[in-house]
Amino acid sequence: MTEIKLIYFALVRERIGLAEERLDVPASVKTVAELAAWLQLRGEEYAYAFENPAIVRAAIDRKHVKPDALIAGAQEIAFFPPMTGG
Amino acid sequence: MTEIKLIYFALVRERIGLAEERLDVPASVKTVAELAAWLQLRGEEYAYAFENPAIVRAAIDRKHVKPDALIAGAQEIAFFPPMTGG
Amino acid sequence: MEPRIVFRVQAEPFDITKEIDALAGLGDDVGAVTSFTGYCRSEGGRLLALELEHYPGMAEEEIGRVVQEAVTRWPLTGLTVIHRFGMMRPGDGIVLVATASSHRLAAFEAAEFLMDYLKTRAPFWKKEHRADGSSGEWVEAKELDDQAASRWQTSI
Amino acid sequence: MEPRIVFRVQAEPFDITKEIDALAGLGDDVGAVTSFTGYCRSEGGRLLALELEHYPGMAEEEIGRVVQEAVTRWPLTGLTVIHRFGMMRPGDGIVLVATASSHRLAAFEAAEFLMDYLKTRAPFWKKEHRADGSSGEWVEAKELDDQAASRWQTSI
Repeated sequence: MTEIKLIYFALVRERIGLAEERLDVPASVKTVAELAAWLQLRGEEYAYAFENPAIVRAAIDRKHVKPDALIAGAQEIAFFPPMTGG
Repeated sequence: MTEIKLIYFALVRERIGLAEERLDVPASVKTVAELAAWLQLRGEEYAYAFENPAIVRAAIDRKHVKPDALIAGAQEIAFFPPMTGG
Repeated sequence: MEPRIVFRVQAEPFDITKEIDALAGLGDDVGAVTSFTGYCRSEGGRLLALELEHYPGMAEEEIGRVVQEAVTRWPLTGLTVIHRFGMMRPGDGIVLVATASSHRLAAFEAAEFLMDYLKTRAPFWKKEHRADGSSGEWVEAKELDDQAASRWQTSI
Repeated sequence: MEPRIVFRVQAEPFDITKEIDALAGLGDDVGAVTSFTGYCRSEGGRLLALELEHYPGMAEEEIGRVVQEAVTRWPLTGLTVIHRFGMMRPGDGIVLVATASSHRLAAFEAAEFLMDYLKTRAPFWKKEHRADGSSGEWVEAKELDDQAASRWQTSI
Protein backbone atom coordinates (compact mmCIF):
# COMPACT_ATOMS: atom_id res chain seq x y z
CA MET A 1 0.00 0.00 0.00
CA THR A 2 1.21 3.51 -0.84
CA GLU A 3 -0.43 6.72 0.29
CA ILE A 4 -1.11 9.03 -2.64
CA LYS A 5 -2.62 12.50 -2.74
CA LEU A 6 -5.53 12.58 -5.19
CA ILE A 7 -6.96 15.82 -6.54
CA TYR A 8 -10.16 16.27 -8.51
CA PHE A 9 -11.30 19.17 -10.65
CA ALA A 10 -14.47 20.49 -12.27
CA LEU A 11 -17.07 17.81 -13.10
CA VAL A 12 -14.95 15.05 -11.57
CA ARG A 13 -14.68 17.03 -8.32
CA GLU A 14 -18.40 17.75 -8.29
CA ARG A 15 -19.39 14.14 -8.89
CA ILE A 16 -17.03 12.72 -6.27
CA GLY A 17 -17.93 15.51 -3.88
CA LEU A 18 -14.32 16.08 -2.82
CA ALA A 19 -11.57 18.42 -3.99
CA GLU A 20 -8.79 16.19 -2.71
CA GLU A 21 -8.04 13.23 -0.49
CA ARG A 22 -5.20 10.95 0.57
CA LEU A 23 -5.73 7.28 -0.10
CA ASP A 24 -3.76 4.09 0.47
CA VAL A 25 -3.53 2.52 -2.95
CA PRO A 26 -2.76 -1.22 -3.19
CA ALA A 27 0.50 -2.19 -4.89
CA SER A 28 -1.49 -4.14 -7.50
CA VAL A 29 -2.72 -0.83 -8.93
CA LYS A 30 0.05 0.09 -11.36
CA THR A 31 -1.31 2.50 -13.97
CA VAL A 32 -3.53 5.57 -14.06
CA ALA A 33 -6.26 3.55 -15.78
CA GLU A 34 -6.06 0.91 -13.05
CA LEU A 35 -6.24 3.62 -10.41
CA ALA A 36 -9.39 5.03 -12.01
CA ALA A 37 -10.93 1.54 -12.14
CA TRP A 38 -10.00 0.96 -8.50
CA LEU A 39 -11.54 4.33 -7.49
CA GLN A 40 -14.77 3.41 -9.28
CA LEU A 41 -15.22 0.57 -6.80
CA ARG A 42 -15.17 2.98 -3.84
CA GLY A 43 -18.78 4.01 -4.29
CA GLU A 44 -21.52 5.39 -6.47
CA GLU A 45 -20.08 8.89 -6.61
CA TYR A 46 -16.75 7.56 -7.87
CA ALA A 47 -18.46 5.21 -10.33
CA TYR A 48 -20.38 8.23 -11.68
CA ALA A 49 -17.28 10.44 -11.91
CA PHE A 50 -15.41 7.80 -13.91
CA GLU A 51 -18.35 6.33 -15.86
CA ASN A 52 -17.04 7.67 -19.17
CA PRO A 53 -13.28 7.10 -19.25
CA ALA A 54 -13.06 9.05 -22.53
CA ILE A 55 -13.76 12.30 -20.69
CA VAL A 56 -11.45 11.82 -17.73
CA ARG A 57 -7.88 13.06 -18.04
CA ALA A 58 -5.07 12.67 -15.54
CA ALA A 59 -1.89 14.39 -14.40
CA ILE A 60 0.89 12.92 -12.29
CA ASP A 61 2.83 15.47 -10.30
CA ARG A 62 1.36 18.26 -12.42
CA LYS A 63 2.17 16.75 -15.79
CA HIS A 64 -0.37 15.38 -18.24
CA VAL A 65 -0.20 11.60 -18.57
CA LYS A 66 -1.89 8.88 -20.61
CA PRO A 67 -4.05 6.13 -19.03
CA ASP A 68 -1.20 3.62 -19.28
CA ALA A 69 1.22 5.84 -17.29
CA LEU A 70 2.73 4.11 -14.26
CA ILE A 71 1.82 5.65 -10.91
CA ALA A 72 4.83 4.33 -8.98
CA GLY A 73 6.57 7.19 -7.16
CA ALA A 74 3.76 9.69 -7.74
CA GLN A 75 3.26 12.34 -5.05
CA GLU A 76 0.07 13.81 -6.45
CA ILE A 77 -2.36 12.44 -9.04
CA ALA A 78 -5.12 14.62 -10.48
CA PHE A 79 -8.24 13.61 -12.39
CA PHE A 80 -10.24 16.11 -14.44
CA PRO A 81 -12.34 16.50 -17.59
CA PRO A 82 -10.82 17.71 -20.87
CA MET A 83 -9.59 21.29 -20.43
CA THR A 84 -11.74 24.21 -21.56
CA GLY A 85 -9.53 27.19 -20.77
CA GLY A 86 -8.25 29.80 -23.18
CA MET B 1 -3.53 58.95 -80.29
CA THR B 2 -5.11 58.96 -76.85
CA GLU B 3 -4.08 61.18 -73.97
CA ILE B 4 -3.41 59.15 -70.84
CA LYS B 5 -2.40 60.23 -67.35
CA LEU B 6 0.69 58.33 -66.23
CA ILE B 7 1.78 58.19 -62.59
CA TYR B 8 5.07 56.88 -61.25
CA PHE B 9 5.99 55.83 -57.74
CA ALA B 10 9.09 55.09 -55.69
CA LEU B 11 12.11 53.91 -57.70
CA VAL B 12 10.25 54.29 -61.01
CA ARG B 13 9.37 57.91 -60.14
CA GLU B 14 12.95 58.65 -59.07
CA ARG B 15 14.49 57.20 -62.22
CA ILE B 16 12.10 58.95 -64.60
CA GLY B 17 12.36 62.12 -62.56
CA LEU B 18 8.63 62.80 -62.72
CA ALA B 19 5.69 61.97 -60.42
CA GLU B 20 3.15 62.18 -63.23
CA GLU B 21 2.60 63.34 -66.79
CA ARG B 22 0.02 63.30 -69.57
CA LEU B 23 1.13 61.68 -72.80
CA ASP B 24 -0.43 61.04 -76.19
CA VAL B 25 -0.08 57.33 -76.68
CA PRO B 26 -0.30 55.93 -80.23
CA ALA B 27 -3.21 53.60 -80.99
CA SER B 28 -0.71 50.84 -81.85
CA VAL B 29 0.20 50.58 -78.15
CA LYS B 30 -2.41 48.19 -76.83
CA THR B 31 -1.15 46.59 -73.61
CA VAL B 32 0.60 47.65 -70.45
CA ALA B 33 3.75 45.82 -71.57
CA GLU B 34 3.65 47.63 -74.92
CA LEU B 35 3.18 50.94 -73.10
CA ALA B 36 6.25 50.24 -70.95
CA ALA B 37 8.27 49.35 -74.07
CA TRP B 38 7.06 52.52 -75.80
CA LEU B 39 8.01 54.63 -72.76
CA GLN B 40 11.50 53.12 -72.75
CA LEU B 41 12.10 54.74 -76.14
CA ARG B 42 11.43 58.21 -74.74
CA GLY B 43 14.90 58.59 -73.27
CA GLU B 44 17.59 57.29 -71.02
CA GLU B 45 15.69 57.94 -67.78
CA TYR B 46 12.73 55.91 -69.02
CA ALA B 47 14.99 53.16 -70.35
CA TYR B 48 16.59 53.02 -66.88
CA ALA B 49 13.23 52.98 -65.03
CA PHE B 50 11.97 50.06 -67.12
CA GLU B 51 15.26 48.22 -67.62
CA ASN B 52 14.13 45.27 -65.50
CA PRO B 53 10.51 44.52 -66.41
CA ALA B 54 10.35 41.94 -63.60
CA ILE B 55 10.40 44.71 -61.02
CA VAL B 56 7.87 47.04 -62.59
CA ARG B 57 4.22 46.61 -61.70
CA ALA B 58 1.25 48.48 -63.12
CA ALA B 59 -2.23 49.62 -62.15
CA ILE B 60 -4.98 50.83 -64.46
CA ASP B 61 -7.45 53.18 -62.85
CA ARG B 62 -6.18 52.16 -59.41
CA LYS B 63 -6.41 48.41 -59.91
CA HIS B 64 -3.47 46.04 -60.21
CA VAL B 65 -3.08 44.64 -63.72
CA LYS B 66 -0.83 42.18 -65.53
CA PRO B 67 1.53 43.18 -68.36
CA ASP B 68 -0.90 41.85 -70.97
CA ALA B 69 -3.78 44.02 -69.73
CA LEU B 70 -5.34 46.21 -72.44
CA ILE B 71 -5.01 49.93 -71.88
CA ALA B 72 -7.98 50.98 -74.02
CA GLY B 73 -10.28 53.28 -72.03
CA ALA B 74 -7.81 53.83 -69.19
CA GLN B 75 -7.94 57.21 -67.44
CA GLU B 76 -4.87 56.71 -65.29
CA ILE B 77 -2.03 54.22 -65.56
CA ALA B 78 0.53 53.85 -62.77
CA PHE B 79 3.94 52.17 -62.82
CA PHE B 80 5.78 51.22 -59.64
CA PRO B 81 8.10 48.63 -58.09
CA PRO B 82 6.74 45.65 -56.12
CA MET B 83 4.98 46.92 -52.99
CA THR B 84 6.81 46.98 -49.66
CA GLY B 85 4.14 48.26 -47.29
CA GLY B 86 2.73 46.52 -44.25
CA MET C 1 19.58 37.95 -26.80
CA GLU C 2 17.23 35.88 -24.66
CA PRO C 3 13.55 36.56 -25.30
CA ARG C 4 11.59 38.33 -22.56
CA ILE C 5 9.12 35.78 -21.24
CA VAL C 6 6.19 36.71 -19.00
CA PHE C 7 3.44 34.34 -17.96
CA ARG C 8 0.95 34.62 -15.15
CA VAL C 9 -2.17 32.97 -13.76
CA GLN C 10 -4.25 35.52 -11.88
CA ALA C 11 -7.74 36.50 -10.75
CA GLU C 12 -7.23 40.19 -11.59
CA PRO C 13 -8.07 41.70 -14.98
CA PHE C 14 -5.16 42.39 -17.36
CA ASP C 15 -4.23 45.54 -19.24
CA ILE C 16 -3.75 44.69 -22.93
CA THR C 17 -2.11 48.00 -23.74
CA LYS C 18 0.45 47.66 -21.00
CA GLU C 19 1.42 44.20 -22.22
CA ILE C 20 1.63 45.22 -25.90
CA ASP C 21 3.64 48.33 -25.03
CA ALA C 22 6.07 46.27 -22.95
CA LEU C 23 6.71 44.02 -25.96
CA ALA C 24 6.88 46.86 -28.50
CA GLY C 25 9.39 48.62 -26.25
CA LEU C 26 11.83 45.71 -26.23
CA GLY C 27 14.08 47.42 -28.73
CA ASP C 28 14.33 48.89 -32.17
CA ASP C 29 14.35 45.51 -33.82
CA VAL C 30 10.85 44.46 -32.86
CA GLY C 31 9.14 44.49 -36.23
CA ALA C 32 5.86 42.85 -35.28
CA VAL C 33 3.71 42.54 -32.18
CA THR C 34 0.56 40.45 -32.14
CA SER C 35 -2.01 40.16 -29.42
CA PHE C 36 -4.87 37.75 -28.88
CA THR C 37 -7.51 38.33 -26.25
CA GLY C 38 -10.18 35.77 -25.46
CA TYR C 39 -13.36 37.23 -23.93
CA CYS C 40 -16.26 35.84 -21.93
CA ARG C 41 -19.32 35.74 -24.20
CA SER C 42 -22.98 35.91 -23.22
CA GLU C 43 -23.91 33.29 -25.85
CA GLY C 44 -26.73 35.51 -27.05
CA GLY C 45 -27.83 36.55 -23.58
CA ARG C 46 -27.97 32.97 -22.26
CA LEU C 47 -25.05 33.41 -19.85
CA LEU C 48 -24.63 35.68 -16.86
CA ALA C 49 -21.06 34.60 -16.20
CA LEU C 50 -18.39 31.97 -16.74
CA GLU C 51 -16.56 30.64 -13.71
CA LEU C 52 -13.02 29.49 -14.38
CA GLU C 53 -11.63 26.77 -12.17
CA HIS C 54 -7.93 25.95 -12.44
CA TYR C 55 -5.32 23.59 -11.05
CA PRO C 56 -3.03 25.90 -9.07
CA GLY C 57 0.59 25.01 -9.61
CA MET C 58 0.02 22.85 -12.65
CA ALA C 59 -1.60 25.75 -14.54
CA GLU C 60 1.57 27.83 -14.18
CA GLU C 61 3.86 24.88 -14.92
CA GLU C 62 1.92 23.80 -17.99
CA ILE C 63 1.82 27.33 -19.40
CA GLY C 64 5.54 27.53 -18.69
CA ARG C 65 6.14 24.38 -20.76
CA VAL C 66 4.05 25.68 -23.67
CA VAL C 67 5.84 29.03 -23.55
CA GLN C 68 9.26 27.35 -23.58
CA GLU C 69 8.22 25.31 -26.59
CA ALA C 70 7.15 28.50 -28.38
CA VAL C 71 10.45 30.32 -27.83
CA THR C 72 12.33 27.23 -28.98
CA ARG C 73 10.36 27.01 -32.20
CA TRP C 74 10.09 30.66 -33.23
CA PRO C 75 12.60 33.55 -33.18
CA LEU C 76 10.73 35.69 -30.65
CA THR C 77 11.92 38.85 -28.95
CA GLY C 78 9.28 38.53 -26.26
CA LEU C 79 6.13 36.74 -25.30
CA THR C 80 3.40 37.28 -22.72
CA VAL C 81 0.69 34.87 -21.58
CA ILE C 82 -1.85 35.78 -18.91
CA HIS C 83 -4.69 33.43 -17.99
CA ARG C 84 -7.31 34.47 -15.46
CA PHE C 85 -9.41 32.34 -13.11
CA GLY C 86 -12.55 33.08 -11.12
CA MET C 87 -15.83 34.67 -12.19
CA MET C 88 -15.96 36.36 -15.60
CA ARG C 89 -18.82 38.50 -16.90
CA PRO C 90 -19.60 38.82 -20.62
CA GLY C 91 -17.04 41.18 -22.14
CA ASP C 92 -14.33 40.37 -19.58
CA GLY C 93 -10.97 39.31 -20.97
CA ILE C 94 -10.09 35.74 -19.90
CA VAL C 95 -6.81 35.10 -21.64
CA LEU C 96 -4.16 37.26 -23.28
CA VAL C 97 -1.36 36.06 -25.53
CA ALA C 98 1.04 38.57 -27.05
CA THR C 99 4.20 37.97 -29.08
CA ALA C 100 6.97 40.15 -30.43
CA SER C 101 9.41 39.27 -33.20
CA SER C 102 11.40 40.77 -36.05
CA HIS C 103 9.27 38.61 -38.29
CA ARG C 104 5.56 38.84 -38.82
CA LEU C 105 5.01 35.15 -39.55
CA ALA C 106 6.87 34.10 -36.40
CA ALA C 107 4.79 36.48 -34.27
CA PHE C 108 1.52 35.20 -35.73
CA GLU C 109 2.39 31.50 -35.69
CA ALA C 110 3.70 31.58 -32.13
CA ALA C 111 0.52 33.31 -30.91
CA GLU C 112 -1.70 30.76 -32.67
CA PHE C 113 0.37 27.89 -31.33
CA LEU C 114 0.16 29.28 -27.79
CA MET C 115 -3.62 29.68 -27.97
CA ASP C 116 -4.15 26.22 -29.47
CA TYR C 117 -2.07 24.67 -26.71
CA LEU C 118 -3.54 26.70 -23.88
CA LYS C 119 -7.01 25.60 -25.01
CA THR C 120 -6.19 21.92 -24.94
CA ARG C 121 -3.45 21.59 -22.31
CA ALA C 122 -3.71 24.33 -19.68
CA PRO C 123 -5.69 22.96 -16.69
CA PHE C 124 -8.64 25.38 -16.68
CA TRP C 125 -12.34 24.50 -16.77
CA LYS C 126 -15.27 26.78 -17.50
CA LYS C 127 -18.62 26.51 -15.74
CA GLU C 128 -21.66 28.35 -17.03
CA HIS C 129 -23.82 30.56 -14.85
CA ARG C 130 -27.02 30.97 -16.76
CA ALA C 131 -29.27 33.97 -17.06
CA ASP C 132 -32.35 31.81 -16.36
CA GLY C 133 -30.90 30.90 -12.96
CA SER C 134 -30.62 27.20 -13.76
CA SER C 135 -27.64 25.37 -12.35
CA GLY C 136 -24.66 25.80 -14.62
CA GLU C 137 -23.23 23.19 -16.91
CA TRP C 138 -19.54 22.67 -17.46
CA VAL C 139 -18.47 23.86 -20.89
CA GLU C 140 -17.58 20.86 -23.04
CA ALA C 141 -14.22 20.62 -24.77
CA LYS C 142 -14.45 21.13 -28.51
CA GLU C 143 -13.06 18.59 -30.90
CA LEU C 144 -12.17 21.57 -33.09
CA ASP C 145 -9.69 22.70 -30.45
CA ASP C 146 -7.96 19.32 -30.46
CA GLN C 147 -7.74 19.49 -34.23
CA ALA C 148 -6.29 22.99 -34.02
CA ALA C 149 -3.68 21.83 -31.51
CA SER C 150 -2.79 18.81 -33.62
CA ARG C 151 -1.55 21.12 -36.40
CA TRP C 152 1.65 21.52 -34.42
CA GLN C 153 3.93 18.51 -34.02
CA THR C 154 5.30 18.65 -30.50
CA SER C 155 6.62 16.36 -27.87
CA ILE C 156 5.02 18.22 -24.95
CA MET D 1 -25.38 41.56 -38.29
CA GLU D 2 -23.03 43.34 -40.63
CA PRO D 3 -19.42 43.43 -39.41
CA ARG D 4 -18.02 46.80 -38.36
CA ILE D 5 -15.37 47.68 -40.93
CA VAL D 6 -12.85 50.48 -40.41
CA PHE D 7 -9.90 51.15 -42.69
CA ARG D 8 -7.81 54.26 -43.01
CA VAL D 9 -4.63 55.53 -44.67
CA GLN D 10 -3.12 58.33 -42.61
CA ALA D 11 0.06 60.16 -41.65
CA GLU D 12 -0.85 60.34 -37.94
CA PRO D 13 0.10 57.68 -35.41
CA PHE D 14 -2.62 55.23 -34.35
CA ASP D 15 -3.78 54.20 -30.90
CA ILE D 16 -3.76 50.40 -30.65
CA THR D 17 -5.76 50.33 -27.42
CA LYS D 18 -8.51 52.48 -28.84
CA GLU D 19 -8.86 50.20 -31.85
CA ILE D 20 -8.83 46.98 -29.80
CA ASP D 21 -11.34 48.41 -27.32
CA ALA D 22 -13.66 49.46 -30.14
CA LEU D 23 -13.67 45.87 -31.44
CA ALA D 24 -13.97 44.26 -28.00
CA GLY D 25 -16.92 46.55 -27.27
CA LEU D 26 -18.93 45.38 -30.28
CA GLY D 27 -21.11 43.18 -28.13
CA ASP D 28 -21.21 40.31 -25.72
CA ASP D 29 -20.60 37.78 -28.45
CA VAL D 30 -17.11 38.88 -29.38
CA GLY D 31 -15.07 35.94 -28.16
CA ALA D 32 -11.72 36.82 -29.67
CA VAL D 33 -9.87 39.97 -30.67
CA THR D 34 -6.47 39.83 -32.36
CA SER D 35 -4.18 42.70 -33.19
CA PHE D 36 -1.10 42.92 -35.34
CA THR D 37 1.17 45.94 -35.30
CA GLY D 38 4.08 46.33 -37.70
CA TYR D 39 6.83 48.64 -36.44
CA CYS D 40 9.68 50.56 -38.05
CA ARG D 41 12.94 48.81 -37.15
CA SER D 42 16.42 50.27 -36.90
CA GLU D 43 17.98 47.17 -38.50
CA GLY D 44 20.57 47.03 -35.75
CA GLY D 45 21.14 50.78 -35.69
CA ARG D 46 21.65 51.03 -39.46
CA LEU D 47 18.47 53.05 -40.07
CA LEU D 48 17.43 56.48 -38.86
CA ALA D 49 14.01 56.29 -40.45
CA LEU D 50 11.80 54.67 -43.06
CA GLU D 51 9.88 56.91 -45.42
CA LEU D 52 6.62 55.46 -46.66
CA GLU D 53 5.40 56.60 -50.06
CA HIS D 54 1.89 55.60 -51.14
CA TYR D 55 -0.48 55.89 -54.06
CA PRO D 56 -3.28 58.11 -52.70
CA GLY D 57 -6.67 56.84 -53.73
CA MET D 58 -5.48 53.43 -54.84
CA ALA D 59 -4.11 52.67 -51.35
CA GLU D 60 -7.56 53.16 -49.81
CA GLU D 61 -9.32 51.32 -52.63
CA GLU D 62 -6.96 48.36 -52.53
CA ILE D 63 -7.19 48.03 -48.75
CA GLY D 64 -10.97 48.25 -49.15
CA ARG D 65 -10.91 45.32 -51.58
CA VAL D 66 -8.74 43.21 -49.27
CA VAL D 67 -10.97 44.03 -46.30
CA GLN D 68 -14.11 43.06 -48.24
CA GLU D 69 -12.50 39.77 -49.18
CA ALA D 70 -11.69 39.11 -45.50
CA VAL D 71 -15.26 39.70 -44.27
CA THR D 72 -16.57 37.48 -47.05
CA ARG D 73 -14.26 34.63 -46.10
CA TRP D 74 -14.40 34.73 -42.29
CA PRO D 75 -17.26 35.23 -39.82
CA LEU D 76 -15.99 38.51 -38.36
CA THR D 77 -17.76 40.85 -35.98
CA GLY D 78 -15.41 43.67 -36.82
CA LEU D 79 -12.15 44.51 -38.50
CA THR D 80 -9.80 47.49 -38.47
CA VAL D 81 -6.92 48.27 -40.82
CA ILE D 82 -4.81 51.41 -40.50
CA HIS D 83 -1.78 52.00 -42.71
CA ARG D 84 0.40 55.05 -42.21
CA PHE D 85 2.53 56.96 -44.72
CA GLY D 86 5.33 59.50 -44.28
CA MET D 87 8.43 59.40 -42.11
CA MET D 88 8.67 56.66 -39.48
CA ARG D 89 11.33 56.42 -36.75
CA PRO D 90 12.43 53.09 -35.27
CA GLY D 91 9.72 51.98 -32.84
CA ASP D 92 6.91 53.80 -34.65
CA GLY D 93 3.88 51.72 -35.60
CA ILE D 94 3.41 51.59 -39.39
CA VAL D 95 0.44 49.31 -39.82
CA LEU D 96 -2.29 48.00 -37.55
CA VAL D 97 -4.65 45.14 -38.30
CA ALA D 98 -7.22 44.08 -35.72
CA THR D 99 -10.02 41.55 -36.00
CA ALA D 100 -12.93 40.49 -33.80
CA SER D 101 -14.92 37.28 -34.06
CA SER D 102 -16.80 34.73 -31.99
CA HIS D 103 -14.18 32.28 -33.16
CA ARG D 104 -10.50 32.38 -32.40
CA LEU D 105 -9.37 30.70 -35.62
CA ALA D 106 -11.38 33.13 -37.76
CA ALA D 107 -9.89 36.12 -35.93
CA PHE D 108 -6.33 34.82 -36.38
CA GLU D 109 -6.69 33.69 -39.98
CA ALA D 110 -8.35 36.91 -41.10
CA ALA D 111 -5.59 38.99 -39.49
CA GLU D 112 -2.87 36.91 -41.17
CA PHE D 113 -4.65 37.09 -44.51
CA LEU D 114 -4.99 40.86 -44.23
CA MET D 115 -1.31 41.31 -43.40
CA ASP D 116 -0.14 38.99 -46.19
CA TYR D 117 -2.26 40.87 -48.69
CA LEU D 118 -1.37 44.33 -47.45
CA LYS D 119 2.32 43.44 -47.81
CA THR D 120 2.01 42.34 -51.41
CA ARG D 121 -0.92 44.38 -52.80
CA ALA D 122 -1.29 47.68 -50.94
CA PRO D 123 0.55 50.39 -52.92
CA PHE D 124 3.11 51.51 -50.35
CA TRP D 125 6.88 51.68 -50.75
CA LYS D 126 9.53 52.04 -48.07
CA LYS D 127 12.69 54.09 -48.50
CA GLU D 128 15.55 53.82 -46.05
CA HIS D 129 17.15 56.82 -44.38
CA ARG D 130 20.45 55.56 -43.08
CA ALA D 131 22.27 56.43 -39.91
CA ASP D 132 25.53 56.95 -41.84
CA GLY D 133 23.89 59.71 -43.88
CA SER D 134 24.22 57.84 -47.17
CA SER D 135 21.39 58.23 -49.64
CA GLY D 136 18.62 55.81 -48.87
CA GLU D 137 17.81 52.69 -50.82
CA TRP D 138 14.29 51.51 -51.53
CA VAL D 139 13.43 48.44 -49.51
CA GLU D 140 13.19 45.43 -51.80
CA ALA D 141 10.10 43.26 -51.86
CA LYS D 142 10.63 39.88 -50.25
CA GLU D 143 9.85 36.69 -52.08
CA LEU D 144 8.78 35.34 -48.69
CA ASP D 145 5.91 37.82 -48.66
CA ASP D 146 4.68 36.61 -52.04
CA GLN D 147 4.83 33.07 -50.78
CA ALA D 148 2.89 34.05 -47.67
CA ALA D 149 0.22 35.74 -49.77
CA SER D 150 -0.03 32.77 -52.11
CA ARG D 151 -1.27 30.60 -49.23
CA TRP D 152 -4.69 32.15 -49.77
CA GLN D 153 -6.56 31.37 -52.99
CA THR D 154 -8.28 34.56 -54.04
CA SER D 155 -9.53 36.26 -57.14
CA ILE D 156 -8.50 39.76 -56.08
